[in-house]
Amino acid sequence: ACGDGKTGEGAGEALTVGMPNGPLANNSNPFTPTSSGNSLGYRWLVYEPLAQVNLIAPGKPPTPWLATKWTWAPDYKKVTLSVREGVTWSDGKPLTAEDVAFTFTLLKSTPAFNGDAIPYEAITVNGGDVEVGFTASQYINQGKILNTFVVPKHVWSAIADPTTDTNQNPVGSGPYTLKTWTAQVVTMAAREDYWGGKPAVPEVRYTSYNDNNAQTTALASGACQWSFVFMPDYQNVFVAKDSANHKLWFPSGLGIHALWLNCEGVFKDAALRRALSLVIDRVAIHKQGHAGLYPLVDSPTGIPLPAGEAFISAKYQGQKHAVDIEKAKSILTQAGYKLDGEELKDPSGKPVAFKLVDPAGWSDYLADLQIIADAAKKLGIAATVETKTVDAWTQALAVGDFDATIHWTNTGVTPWDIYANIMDGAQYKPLGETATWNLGRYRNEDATKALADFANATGETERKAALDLLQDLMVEQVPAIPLVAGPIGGEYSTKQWKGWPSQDDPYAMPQPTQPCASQILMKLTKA
Amino acid sequence: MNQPVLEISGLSVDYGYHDDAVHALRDVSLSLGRGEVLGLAGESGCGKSTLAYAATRLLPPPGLITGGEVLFHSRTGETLDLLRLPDDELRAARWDEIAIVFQGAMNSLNPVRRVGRQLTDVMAAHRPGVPMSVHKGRARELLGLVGIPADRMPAYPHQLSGGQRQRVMIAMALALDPQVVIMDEPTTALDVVTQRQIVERLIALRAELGFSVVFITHDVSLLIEMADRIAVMYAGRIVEDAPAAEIYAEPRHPYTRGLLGSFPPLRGPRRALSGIPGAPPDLASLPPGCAFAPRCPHAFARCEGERPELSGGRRLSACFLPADGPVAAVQGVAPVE
Amino acid sequence: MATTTPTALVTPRRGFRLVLRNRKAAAGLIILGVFALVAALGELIAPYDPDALSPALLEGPSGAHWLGTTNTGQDILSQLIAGTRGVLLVGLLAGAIATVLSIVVGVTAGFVGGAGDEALSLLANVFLVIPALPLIIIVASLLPSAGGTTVALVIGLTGWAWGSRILRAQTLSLRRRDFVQAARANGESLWRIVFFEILPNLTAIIASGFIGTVIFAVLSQITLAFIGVTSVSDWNWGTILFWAQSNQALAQGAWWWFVPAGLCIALLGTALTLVNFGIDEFVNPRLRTGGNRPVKGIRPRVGFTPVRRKETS
Amino acid sequence: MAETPPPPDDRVVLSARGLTKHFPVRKGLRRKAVRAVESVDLTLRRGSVVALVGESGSGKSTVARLLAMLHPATAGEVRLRGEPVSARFGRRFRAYCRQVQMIFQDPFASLNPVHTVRYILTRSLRIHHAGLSTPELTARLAGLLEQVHLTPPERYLDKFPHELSGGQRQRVSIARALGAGPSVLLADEPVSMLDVSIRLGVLNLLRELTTELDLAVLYITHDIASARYFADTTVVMYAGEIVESGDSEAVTQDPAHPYTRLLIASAPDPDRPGGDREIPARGEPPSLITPPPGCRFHPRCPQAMERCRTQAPPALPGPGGRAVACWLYDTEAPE
Amino acid sequence: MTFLLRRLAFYLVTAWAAITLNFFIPRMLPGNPVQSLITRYQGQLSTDATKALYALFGLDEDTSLWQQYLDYWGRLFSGDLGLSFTYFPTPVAEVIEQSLPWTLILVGLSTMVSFTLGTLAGAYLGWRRGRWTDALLPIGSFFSAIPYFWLGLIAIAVLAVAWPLFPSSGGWDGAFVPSWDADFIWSAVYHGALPAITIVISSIAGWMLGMRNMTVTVAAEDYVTVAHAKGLKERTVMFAYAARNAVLPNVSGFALSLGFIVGGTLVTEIVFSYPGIGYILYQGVSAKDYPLMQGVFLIITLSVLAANMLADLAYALLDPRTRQEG
Ligand SMILES: Nc1ncnc2c1ncn2[C@@H]1O[C@H](COP(=O)(O)OP(=O)(O)OP(=O)(O)O)[C@@H](O)[C@H]1O
Ligand SMILES: Nc1ncnc2c1ncn2[C@@H]1O[C@H](COP(=O)(O)OP(=O)(O)OP(=O)(O)O)[C@@H](O)[C@H]1O
Ligand SMILES: [Mg+2]
Ligand SMILES: [Mg+2]
Repeated sequence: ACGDGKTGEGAGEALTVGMPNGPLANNSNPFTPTSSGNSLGYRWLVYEPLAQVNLIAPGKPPTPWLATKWTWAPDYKKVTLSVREGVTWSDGKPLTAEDVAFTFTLLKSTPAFNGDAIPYEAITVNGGDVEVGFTASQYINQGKILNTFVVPKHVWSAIADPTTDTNQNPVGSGPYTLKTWTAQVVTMAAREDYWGGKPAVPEVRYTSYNDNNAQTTALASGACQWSFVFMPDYQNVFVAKDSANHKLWFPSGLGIHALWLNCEGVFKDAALRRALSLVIDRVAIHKQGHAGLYPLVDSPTGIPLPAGEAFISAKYQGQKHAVDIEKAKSILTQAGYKLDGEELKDPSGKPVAFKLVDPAGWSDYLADLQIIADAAKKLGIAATVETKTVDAWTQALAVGDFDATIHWTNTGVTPWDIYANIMDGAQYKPLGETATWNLGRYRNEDATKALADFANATGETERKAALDLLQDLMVEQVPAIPLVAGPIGGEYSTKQWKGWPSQDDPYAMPQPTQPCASQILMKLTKA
Repeated sequence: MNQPVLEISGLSVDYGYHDDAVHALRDVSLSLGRGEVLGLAGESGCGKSTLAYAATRLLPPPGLITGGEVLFHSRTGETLDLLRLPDDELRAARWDEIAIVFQGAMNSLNPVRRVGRQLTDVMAAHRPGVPMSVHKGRARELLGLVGIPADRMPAYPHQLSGGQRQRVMIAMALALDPQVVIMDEPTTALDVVTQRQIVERLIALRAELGFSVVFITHDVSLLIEMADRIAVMYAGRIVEDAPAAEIYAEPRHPYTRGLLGSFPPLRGPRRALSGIPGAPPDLASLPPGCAFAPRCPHAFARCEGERPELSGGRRLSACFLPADGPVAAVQGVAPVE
Repeated sequence: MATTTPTALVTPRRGFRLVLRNRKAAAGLIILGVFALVAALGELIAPYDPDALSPALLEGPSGAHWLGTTNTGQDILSQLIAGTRGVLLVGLLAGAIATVLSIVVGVTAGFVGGAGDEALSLLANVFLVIPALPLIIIVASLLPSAGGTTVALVIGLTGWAWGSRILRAQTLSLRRRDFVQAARANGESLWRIVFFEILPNLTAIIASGFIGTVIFAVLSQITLAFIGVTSVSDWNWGTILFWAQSNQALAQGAWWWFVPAGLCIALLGTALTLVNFGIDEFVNPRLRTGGNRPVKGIRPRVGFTPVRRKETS
Repeated sequence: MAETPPPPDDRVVLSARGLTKHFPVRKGLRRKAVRAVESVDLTLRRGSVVALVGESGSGKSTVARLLAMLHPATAGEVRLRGEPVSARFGRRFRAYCRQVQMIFQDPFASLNPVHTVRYILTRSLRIHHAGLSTPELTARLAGLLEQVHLTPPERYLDKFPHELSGGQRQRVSIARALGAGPSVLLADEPVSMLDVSIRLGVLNLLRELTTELDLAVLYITHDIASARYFADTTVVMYAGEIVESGDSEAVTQDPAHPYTRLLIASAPDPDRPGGDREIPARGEPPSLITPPPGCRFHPRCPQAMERCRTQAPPALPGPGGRAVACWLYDTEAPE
Repeated sequence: MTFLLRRLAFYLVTAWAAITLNFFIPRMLPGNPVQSLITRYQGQLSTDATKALYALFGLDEDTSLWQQYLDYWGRLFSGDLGLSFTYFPTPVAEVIEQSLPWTLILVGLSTMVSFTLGTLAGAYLGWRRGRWTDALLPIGSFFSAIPYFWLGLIAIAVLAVAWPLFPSSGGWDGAFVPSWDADFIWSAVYHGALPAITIVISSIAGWMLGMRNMTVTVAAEDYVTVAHAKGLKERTVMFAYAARNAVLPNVSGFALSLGFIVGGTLVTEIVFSYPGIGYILYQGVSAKDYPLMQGVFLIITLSVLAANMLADLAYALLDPRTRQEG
């Protein structure tokens, strides 16, 4: 484990960051999602984004970082970035607009690196500014573009094939440099000449544990001081071990976990979907299924709060989902369903039954499914929980061969990602064909149009109108049942270092693998 | 031959520790004279091997000695009670005083140790302090004695033929110059040529070194040829004990007779073979009287109720028939044709 | 009269009684019987529905819940009882499949000899060489849903190689035995020789191999459930451990969630091992600890026969 | 045992010519062969017993197995009533089995311990007499057991081999062989494992069957004295070759070949004249992988001549109408 | 010699068959590395990345399976195991090189310790049959029937968390960089202690029971009785005669288990967060990382085969009967 009270060089000072990601390979290529730099998150201590986008407060403007200023064209097809001056790479060379332009060019020319599929067009340098053009409106992607990290041209232009380079001596502009890399611990040393000043934490160690248990044990014992890991009963397992210092904060961005319903199968009827939604206890799912770590989503619109505060339409402001079995029953009765003894029969007289499926081994989802099945029984619906292998499940979802399943949505800086993933007609594929999103096969012209409008609109009012419509559809049609939000959280200890983001000071996301890691480390001070 | 080296008296052995035990030996008494070759005959399963093992407490589980005494009189005049010796003294006495050649030489040698090692380790165990080179020299000498070239010392048992292995065992038995050598069917499974080679070598060595031999086999013709005295066993008891020539010429016990009448002679006139009717008894449940009675052509009422004791002075036999009564009458080594 | 009955060549009928007489085997069989009973009765004797949630969240053993509850309030004793059937069925099914395969491959290889033998031995060796657990994981993920039957199938299909090797060696030696030659000389057909002359003599080895495979299957099944490869919708002891582990029962101090299932597995394994002792001792009479009752004052020892003088003999 | 006149040739049932068996073995780098049986000629006639004697490993069992078609022969042929046989599998092999049955050396090993006597005998009857009705079968079973003096049959039918004594097992083996209704019986050391008393019973039984059923019997043994008693003809083998063959009484009482002499002299015999204890030859049996050139017995032969070292002797006519493979009986070449 | 050549040929064919299977089995798996990666991140990695990942892994071109198979052998002969997907673009060889030594040392040592102790204990128990020590048999079988992970987790809960005598995870103290200095080695030994102890506890009984039964069997052999009859010391009889022969069947089992070390340690490594190859393989499997799976399987296959050959050799050394003369 990290530091069992034994002292290596500067060990008492070091901050240990852990992730339950299993063994690693010596790979610090920031572009590949498979590198240890990405998996543990230490790439963010070396490579810095143009701006720090805070996904848990998308309404707030991003914090300028390597770009001091950015201006979007009204149609969001071009952005002009002013590159910060006085920034040097860790090898001493200055960071210039050339580097920024090189980075964008690299992304444009290397599809393997363009993970966000941004349609770059012309990239030009204009003194200290860089202009980046796009073929389509990037309103919904603006956060991703500003979050682009910058790599040094003089290093990367010399690399023959950046996609297969393991970049074992990363050169970046960030506050730390890679000191040693071992399979178990990656040690980062603070830079003296960092543009933001020397960070207070002299050394950061990244450790990878093989599973959540080991990670939790390390956090509880204090061997590890910052992590993002799922733990049951965090109060008991972690916080109580040192309640003065052991803290955790699990806010969310605009991404959720929802129960996807097959709208061309058992759940063709919106009434059934609505009724089911009404009997599912979101609090139980939040507390028992996700141990209170995945933030509760109780807005009927499915937009997590407070991240999505600004987007909620006036109609649903302050509304909360509540379990209402009676209402659910009356909806069903109105739609022609009948309770025959214990058994719910649909209007044609067939008993209503469905299978809830998720991959074996995904204990939180499976616990949720248990709760949902239990709730469905209250309506007289025979719901059973089934598990499949991950691959079989993925395949079944893609072709629509399921009744109901819990799955996630993408996270964006607007609720667009959530809604598009659930009900975008542009993504619709008939049953049997492979779909990427709209797994529930929800078809609604209005929704499709509203989603397109939101992405391409040039004015706030247009966007608002589109989003309001989407929320209405979500509440009335229930194409999927939002359950919890995707957390961007972290557990940390204030024993040695303070200044962590928290509910009271939500300046950044507390998850160590987010770009804001450097931002947080620059805020930490000795406790 | 007047002074015995080994005296067994009243030896009883069970297999099993409970009431259902097999009583393999019952009250067996036997003495072995110095320099004598005592043949022990009897059909398969009558307890010959059991006697040999029990005398040195080597019976494997579930063997249990339930009574009797085994006294060993050494040349120096001491007497050891083998069944009462503490373990380490018994260990010391084994092989030094009494050596055993077991039934089946194939299994008597450790298959993964060189023959030479197995010869020398027994010497090293009993004669500590003597340098190994001396032991090795002695081992070579011993192998020569039984007609195996000394260069076979480094061989493994499987590299030797059955006869050679048997001879290695005999050499090993003589390693410490013991006073008694017990040989349990050393030659079954060998062909007659090899068998004769071994037996003759043994007799010659006996004359040379002066040890006593207990020779166990059910091949009566072999015994008659080589033994001084023969004890015949039946169902865990000795039924006849007499000098070899006399037993052959004039068997007293009907069982001995049956035995002698069962093998065809190689030479001389052909004769009718009588054989022994019936099947061997079950040792776990013997009849109360003479164990041979059910198969005996001369059995009468007394035989069924009472067990005859071994008696008769120099020529012992356990039978109620008069010494030269009906047996002599049926003695029919009558030529055919 | 027969002082040397060749090993493994005792009639099955007498054999079964011998196995039963063995105290260890009897103890094993009793434990197995209890498990089998629990498996058969299952839901009937379970105090609760093992899936049912209740407000008693993560509570320790109490009168209402003898073995406590899970973090969703399910009754652990009920899960344990409901899980017994799955464990036994998978173990037996996998054991049966592996045993049949090992017989088919091992006996055929041993009996046909030559090129066929080489090919089948090769097959067995390949299966031995490929590590079992990862192979099971791969094969399990080949199938859409790894439920009990699937797992049994997979374990059975991958776990036969050892047994077949042992059976092959035995068959090779049996094939040369005189009674097989005698049956041939008597005019028996090949298949009759295999099924009626050779196989019955392998019964003890097959039985012992079967039990070995059942133990292996139970442990594999539980390990697979524990690492979350297989379906956790059917209850078995591995699933209980999976849920306990993913909810970090030990870290939460909920030992009642983790310990009983492990002990049940160990107990079942012990019972099976004990039965195997019985079979071993039956196959190899030398392993028998003479008789079934211990005897005071007699210490059976190789090399130093005990002497117990009775006054009358 | 009355002398029978020499049987006419139409009594020949089974004959072997030039029977040879080499077992391939690996030794060191090269493949070698154990030359277990080398060019053996043998004739079995109805109603007569041929004894095959010789030392351990001389190839006696191999000859029997070759005759029973249990091993493929390296060379030579086996003729059943003049017809060459080759089948080793299938229907034709079964037909051959009906004629030629073998009794294995070891009564403990040749009965499957898991089968009852009833099963063993029933199989033998069923294989060779298809379509027997149940009452017929029962009658036949009883008949077989009575034939081998296992009476009353009911007492033995449901016993397992381990519940029988060695002699009884041996008789079950014989009954099994007889169940096929053969005309040739190959008895491989049927008594070597048995006690003298049981031994006698088995041999008497065999003799009885030979005369009653007019069987041809090959009796393999180590016990030369029993060969004298039970066989009409005795054949002596040494190191895979036949060294002497002829009338039993003649071979045992007046051995011609030096090896036969050694054999007879070595056999234990209580009646042996006291002085006659000198054994004419010493030494170890030869290796069958690299057998000695010339006469295989020459390294141990007290009368070995120069010629014996290089030339293998053919079967030469010896005294009393015997065939002896020894140069001593070569009348042509002066020595 | 021909014997050796035949064995060699046999092993080569086995290796070919196993490696071929190793190639095809992973490819029969449904799903692909990209999908697995996306799924693994559960929303933290945007689905937009799918196309980029296909491009990154070079999976956007279509090559026939047969062509891939040929390429695989071609690369294998030039010692190239390809690039891992899970750790893209780290070469598989590097991933293996980094994890293999840990597994070898931890599991290798504990297997040896367990074998040695178990064998000695088994010999003793077999020798002392019929005494109170026989009571150890059911206890032993109980331990051998405990699921390993369960024992490991309880050990961690008790000996590393409740009563922190041992570290709960990792192969060494994170403060050190692996090197051959005393501190680091001590740290590695200290971290390896608990996993090693649990491995020994759960595997020792198997060796013990096997050896005990063999010893009992051998102790009744005639040559052991002869050794007693020769009046040799009890220790000599026990070791040089009984145990020496009884250990033979255990030897091939031991060699085989040495081969399984590489593959059989998955659970240990999961439970103790130990940096070994078993867990790497597990990750490879769940990530559909064909190159990595193949690489690890190759190592396992080769090591099991090597162990088997060693067993053949050891057997020939230990048992003169199998040695060929001339
Ligand atoms: N372990 C045992 N358990 C029960 N009975 C046994 C045991 N060992 C031997 N016996 C019985 O004890 C009797 C004597 O056996 P022993 O070996 O002494 O006979 P033997 O005269 O040497 O026979 P053989 O000539 O066949 O060697 C036999 O009837 C045998 O069945
Ligand atoms: N399957 C085999 N493979 C190799 N060699 C064999 C085989 N069977 C027999 N032999 C060898 O052939 C020779 C003759 O064996 P065979 O069994 O015929 O001898 P035998 O005369 O019957 O001996 P015994 O009297 O001991 O039964 C022996 O040297 C034996 O080792
Ligand atoms: Mg005996
Ligand atoms: Mg033979």
